[in-house]
Amino acid sequence: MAVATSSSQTLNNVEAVRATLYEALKDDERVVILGEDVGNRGNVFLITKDFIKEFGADRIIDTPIAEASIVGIAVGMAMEGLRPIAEIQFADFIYPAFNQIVGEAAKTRYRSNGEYTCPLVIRTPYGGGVRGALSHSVSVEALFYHVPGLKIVVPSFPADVKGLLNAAIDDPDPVLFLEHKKTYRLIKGEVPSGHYVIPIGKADIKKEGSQLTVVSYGLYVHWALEATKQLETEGMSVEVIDLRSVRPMDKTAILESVRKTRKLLIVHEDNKFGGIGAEISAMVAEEALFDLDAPIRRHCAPDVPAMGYAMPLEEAYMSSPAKMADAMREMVKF
Amino acid sequence: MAVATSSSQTLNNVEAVRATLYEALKDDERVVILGEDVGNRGNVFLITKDFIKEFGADRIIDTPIAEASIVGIAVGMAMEGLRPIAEIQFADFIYPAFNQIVGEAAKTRYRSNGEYTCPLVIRTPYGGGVRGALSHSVSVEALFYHVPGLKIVVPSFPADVKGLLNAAIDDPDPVLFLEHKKTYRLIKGEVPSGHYVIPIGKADIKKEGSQLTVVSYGLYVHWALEATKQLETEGMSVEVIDLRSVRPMDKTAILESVRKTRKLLIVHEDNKFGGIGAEISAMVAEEALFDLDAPIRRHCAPDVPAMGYAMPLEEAYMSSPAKMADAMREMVKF
Amino acid sequence: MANIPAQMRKPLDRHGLSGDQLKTIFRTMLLQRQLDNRGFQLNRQGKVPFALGSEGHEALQAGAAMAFVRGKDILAPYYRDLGLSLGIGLTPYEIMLSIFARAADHNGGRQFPNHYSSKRAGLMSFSSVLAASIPHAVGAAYAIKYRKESGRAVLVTFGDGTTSEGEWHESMNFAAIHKLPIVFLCENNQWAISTPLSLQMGQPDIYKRADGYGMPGEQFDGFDPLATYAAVARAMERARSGGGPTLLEGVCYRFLAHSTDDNDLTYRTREDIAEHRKDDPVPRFENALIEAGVVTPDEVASLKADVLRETNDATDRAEAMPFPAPEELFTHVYEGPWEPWQ
Amino acid sequence: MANIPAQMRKPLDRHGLSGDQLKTIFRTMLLQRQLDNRGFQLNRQGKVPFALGSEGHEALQAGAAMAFVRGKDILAPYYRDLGLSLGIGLTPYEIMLSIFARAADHNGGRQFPNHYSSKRAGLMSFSSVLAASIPHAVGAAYAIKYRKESGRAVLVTFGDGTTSEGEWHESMNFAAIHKLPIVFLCENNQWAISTPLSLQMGQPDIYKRADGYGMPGEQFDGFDPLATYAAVARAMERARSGGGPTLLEGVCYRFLAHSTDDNDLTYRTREDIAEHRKDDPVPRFENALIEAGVVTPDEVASLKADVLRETNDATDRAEAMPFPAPEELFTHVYEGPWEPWQ
Ligand SMILES: Cc1ncc(C[n+]2csc(CCOP(=O)(O)OP(=O)(O)O)c2C)c(N)n1
Ligand SMILES: Cc1ncc(C[n+]2csc(CCOP(=O)(O)OP(=O)(O)O)c2C)c(N)n1
Ligand SMILES: [Mg+2]
Ligand SMILES: [Mg+2]
Repeated sequence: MAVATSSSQTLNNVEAVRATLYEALKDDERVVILGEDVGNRGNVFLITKDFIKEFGADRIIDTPIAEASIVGIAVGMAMEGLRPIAEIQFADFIYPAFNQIVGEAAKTRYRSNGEYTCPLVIRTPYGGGVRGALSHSVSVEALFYHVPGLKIVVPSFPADVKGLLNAAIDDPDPVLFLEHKKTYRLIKGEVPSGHYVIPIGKADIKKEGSQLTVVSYGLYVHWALEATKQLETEGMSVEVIDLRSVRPMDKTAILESVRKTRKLLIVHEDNKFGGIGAEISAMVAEEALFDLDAPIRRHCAPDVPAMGYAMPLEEAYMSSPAKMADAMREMVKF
Repeated sequence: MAVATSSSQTLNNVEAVRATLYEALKDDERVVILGEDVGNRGNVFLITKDFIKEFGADRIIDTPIAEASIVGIAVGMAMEGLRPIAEIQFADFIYPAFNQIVGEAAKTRYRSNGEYTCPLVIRTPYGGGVRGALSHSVSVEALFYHVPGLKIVVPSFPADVKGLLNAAIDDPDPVLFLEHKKTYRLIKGEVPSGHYVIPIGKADIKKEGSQLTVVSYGLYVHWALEATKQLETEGMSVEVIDLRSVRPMDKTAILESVRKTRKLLIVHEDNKFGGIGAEISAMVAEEALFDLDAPIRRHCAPDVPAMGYAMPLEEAYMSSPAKMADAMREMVKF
Repeated sequence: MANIPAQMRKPLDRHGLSGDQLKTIFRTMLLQRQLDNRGFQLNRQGKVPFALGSEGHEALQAGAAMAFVRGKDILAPYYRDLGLSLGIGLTPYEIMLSIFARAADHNGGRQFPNHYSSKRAGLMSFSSVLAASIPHAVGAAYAIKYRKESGRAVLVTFGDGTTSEGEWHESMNFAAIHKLPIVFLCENNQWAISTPLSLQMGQPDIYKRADGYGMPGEQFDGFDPLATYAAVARAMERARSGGGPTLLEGVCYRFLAHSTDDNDLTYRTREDIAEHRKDDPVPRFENALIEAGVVTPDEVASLKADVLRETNDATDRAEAMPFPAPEELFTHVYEGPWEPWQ
Repeated sequence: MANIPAQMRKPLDRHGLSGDQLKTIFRTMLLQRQLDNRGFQLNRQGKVPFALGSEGHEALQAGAAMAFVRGKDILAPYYRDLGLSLGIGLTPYEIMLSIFARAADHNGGRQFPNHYSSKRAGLMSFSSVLAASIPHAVGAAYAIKYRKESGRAVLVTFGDGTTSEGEWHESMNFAAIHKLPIVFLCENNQWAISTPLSLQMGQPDIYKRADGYGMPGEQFDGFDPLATYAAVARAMERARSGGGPTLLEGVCYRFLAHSTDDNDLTYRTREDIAEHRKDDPVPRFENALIEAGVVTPDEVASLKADVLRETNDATDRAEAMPFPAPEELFTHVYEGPWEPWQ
């Protein structure tokens, strides 16, 4: 993982995305950004604020409200040599673009036997804990991670955001880049200056430990780390792996850690059934079953359509460092 | 499972779907069928042939080519008291309707706190082995089974098709009903006459066995059964569970069988990563880990976007009774 | 300002509406604005995390609501339709329950404010996903036609920006093919958050798309509640009597930021807004009614006091209600009990 | 039939095309029909599992292809565009490789027949999913404009039924807003498998939708290759020179079943088909060229012999080629090697 250097600055995740996009626009004429309210407004989180002034309306494109074509047009741009970065204003509104992402972008290279490719980045803010109710809170990674031809990045630290967004923009294949809304301003960290790339598909051990492996991504990595602090005071040692990307998934890192700690807890914000945790668990059950001293547990959201707007409903849906600590404690003691 | 009775007839899966739809149209004025070419043509597989003559064009609706609204309009019909059965001509074309299925149909009851409901059936033919190439061969169940609020049925025997389609039509919530194209005419079986219902969410043990549990659904259930015949001649006893529905999933049946055989092999046509098998494996790794005498194996398609049109590509993608027998043998001998 | 003597009155084209109906429209407009402001107040006071205003849509919505037949017609609205929802029978108390996300809210506090639903009022449930409810409205219209329930129609509303969505196109097309009893009402406030109409369409008139589908299209002044009423009433009557769908475009303006999360001065000027304020439909209609002698200034004053009292009362009653219990998270996933995997 | 003496010739509006160009158009039409029939023959012989014809589209496609500038323009076609693909430079051999799904096919035998793609010819890869390639064409047009490559334009084609898809609407709208160098060419053969135009739209003229987007729209006789050429050339030239997009509608007819999997007599009558056959664009253009003295019957005869020879040769060469190896299943998932989980 990129670490603080003399030439680094402290940024939150919004600033890290913004700085990386800015550099990409500076460095490569082929890069264009398209999406709803990315131009005049500079994105609803102000990520692209004033870009339109510096780079012009032909590179920072305010699109009509039409997600299928935001992605579809970006696919065409990519097939014809541009490096489009399409934005879906909120992940909750990516569903109309499902056909273009799953049916088209992910299959362009394959169906043309490599004659045409689709170097496309689709950025979108996702996740809850922000009073977003049914349609401004969803996690969408599990609806896409089954799809060969796609890559899916889910960073949680500013330095990872920059390195992985650079990798996504450089990538010759379509990348879905998911940014957790709650981490946008909450999470700050040192971000190295200059251009660097973190390879997509490599997990990162955010904390070493010996008694339990916790695999997570997104906001919950931060909460899991907080939980482990509590457990340390109780003398328990927990390893926390930040997947950073869920397709490809870093099987090696997961298996190595599990073989060391012999216990696996998967933690994610999305609901459990058919979620990312299912594949993680299945991988381990297939390749490291006899290395396990405890059943594989998944600490995830309940199987309901969404978190509600009212605070009690959001709280009941979301986990917390305390709830995570309980789940970890149970596993360590198992 | 429904068994042959004096009052039963031999039907293939196409005939079973057709007969069940016909009964539903006869029995309930609220039932309407809408989709592309379901009227004049009577569906591309002739499932609804001549229905339009008997029930009229206002009940058998030839829609424009617009999947999002085929489902969306059906959602509105359902909210206002009809019992629509929407057809997506091929599962490969369901992606444009993703927003209406996942974002709307599945959440209508939840978001309105039960004030509005969506009793809707979406039927669609899926699956490969029919020279369908990239866009007439896909499996889509794994793209939907993560979604609370939906039910997903994947029958493989004519008698199950009828009982489960009846259940889907009676269901007060949205049901995605997936029909494997290759089983349409290939698979024949006894179908009891008269109205009967098979509850959605109950698996069926198609063959009892003691040394290995094979969990599958769709076409591959038939191939798995064929494979077990071979193994029997070699003195191996394999249990075959037909899930029949993947949401809700019959956890109890899976766990009971696995606790008995102590070995689990999951077999499905769809690609492995993030597929239905992931959740099955994770469930077992969570609740029956110490009952296992072997790692949980998944025998599924490789992680590529699709099977190609050329025969060698289709064959390389699909499994076969022989390939399945090999996988089973390995597990039994483990 | 004193009452206007008969001989000095400015005539008003009432489009056949009685004085009471005119007053009802005006009252709905006052109530909409009052409740609107209340939402923003409560947000500033930190009592609610989010509010979404509809200032500038009052005339359009109150006028359209007057063309809606309660107990018969169906409304498929969008989140900007506070006044329309009031106009067809939702109470200020129900509005405040939604703003406060209380358990007694129709949606049990699950959805964002302004996402009403009410079987009683014929108001279809909808999500925040733009255009997604438009095919639902078409499906409802199909059900009405299928059951031969003549004298009923569906009114579906959406913003200008929403006409860019594919589902809008598909819905228009299907309704036209089957001549369904539905009216597509576009509330063109000229903005989609920060995106002006000129970046949403290649030509400025939304109603002109009607031709391409084979249905009539009409544009009207959305700042004039009576012009709105006339257009919507005509179209709804056509729909109810088997004449098929209509696309209506009411031109209005969004006076406030998109929502409390938006700062519209990042993309439009104070001057632009001030220019349109001169035309504010609420005072404009107030004066028209006074000048026509439909109401006296005193009546207006008491109406306003009334509306304020009602708003305060609704606010207090709703605020006093409990939030949904955490266990509510698990209900209404499917019919009957549901044991979520956890 | 003997050659026509000059004084007896029927004049032909050549729209500025040379005799050679007219012959090229005619030859493309003959070749399209020949290859089309070959696909069906091979299917009947059990040599290929599937074939899809384009009879009735020859005039439209050969005429449109003549307006396409090779090496500059981009074509985003659909599966019915055999003739258009030939017309912009694909060879019969390439067509046959696709029909036989051989390894040497551009798509390596992965896609259905008629799903061509060729960087060399400027033919964009597309899937079987209707309308999905239309936004791609718009994106390509955007790239052209963005890079200020004047003198280039995109030609995107689709059937009448495909105009019902939301992605069609969104693409039209975006192209109009940005005045992109693109021509939307609808091949209206009046059927979408079994669904007649009357069940696809509320009014019969697709080109009339152009107004609603703010772009010009034009309808022409798709059985007349020269009327087609004129309309497409005009629109492409407008696009290349910064004049923005155009919606064109060529009215033709689908003479054959939708594909070898379809039986069109389940939904339309022999009479209906026979009625349109009278107008068959291939003999019609043949006679017109002869009567205009552009070709002699002898030239026509040798052209046909030629085309048959070419088709036979392409068939034999393609059939002799190998299928893709099973290992090919794992290539081109991502750039570089890929170890699929198995
Ligand atoms: C499918 C979808 N895309 C994007 C959004 C985010 N969004 C919410 S409101 C809005 C603007 C809508 O503009 P318009 O349709 O004109 O309605 P108005 O708010 O102006 O009344 C956008 C882009 C959404 N809710 N749904
Ligand atoms: C999204 C999608 N829906 C449905 C289909 C199935 N399908 C294939 S061709 C066809 C009819 C297309 O009609 P039209 O657009 O008029 O083109 P034509 O075949 O008449 O040339 C349909 C419904 C598809 N390929 N893609
Ligand atoms: Mg607007
Ligand atoms: Mg057609």
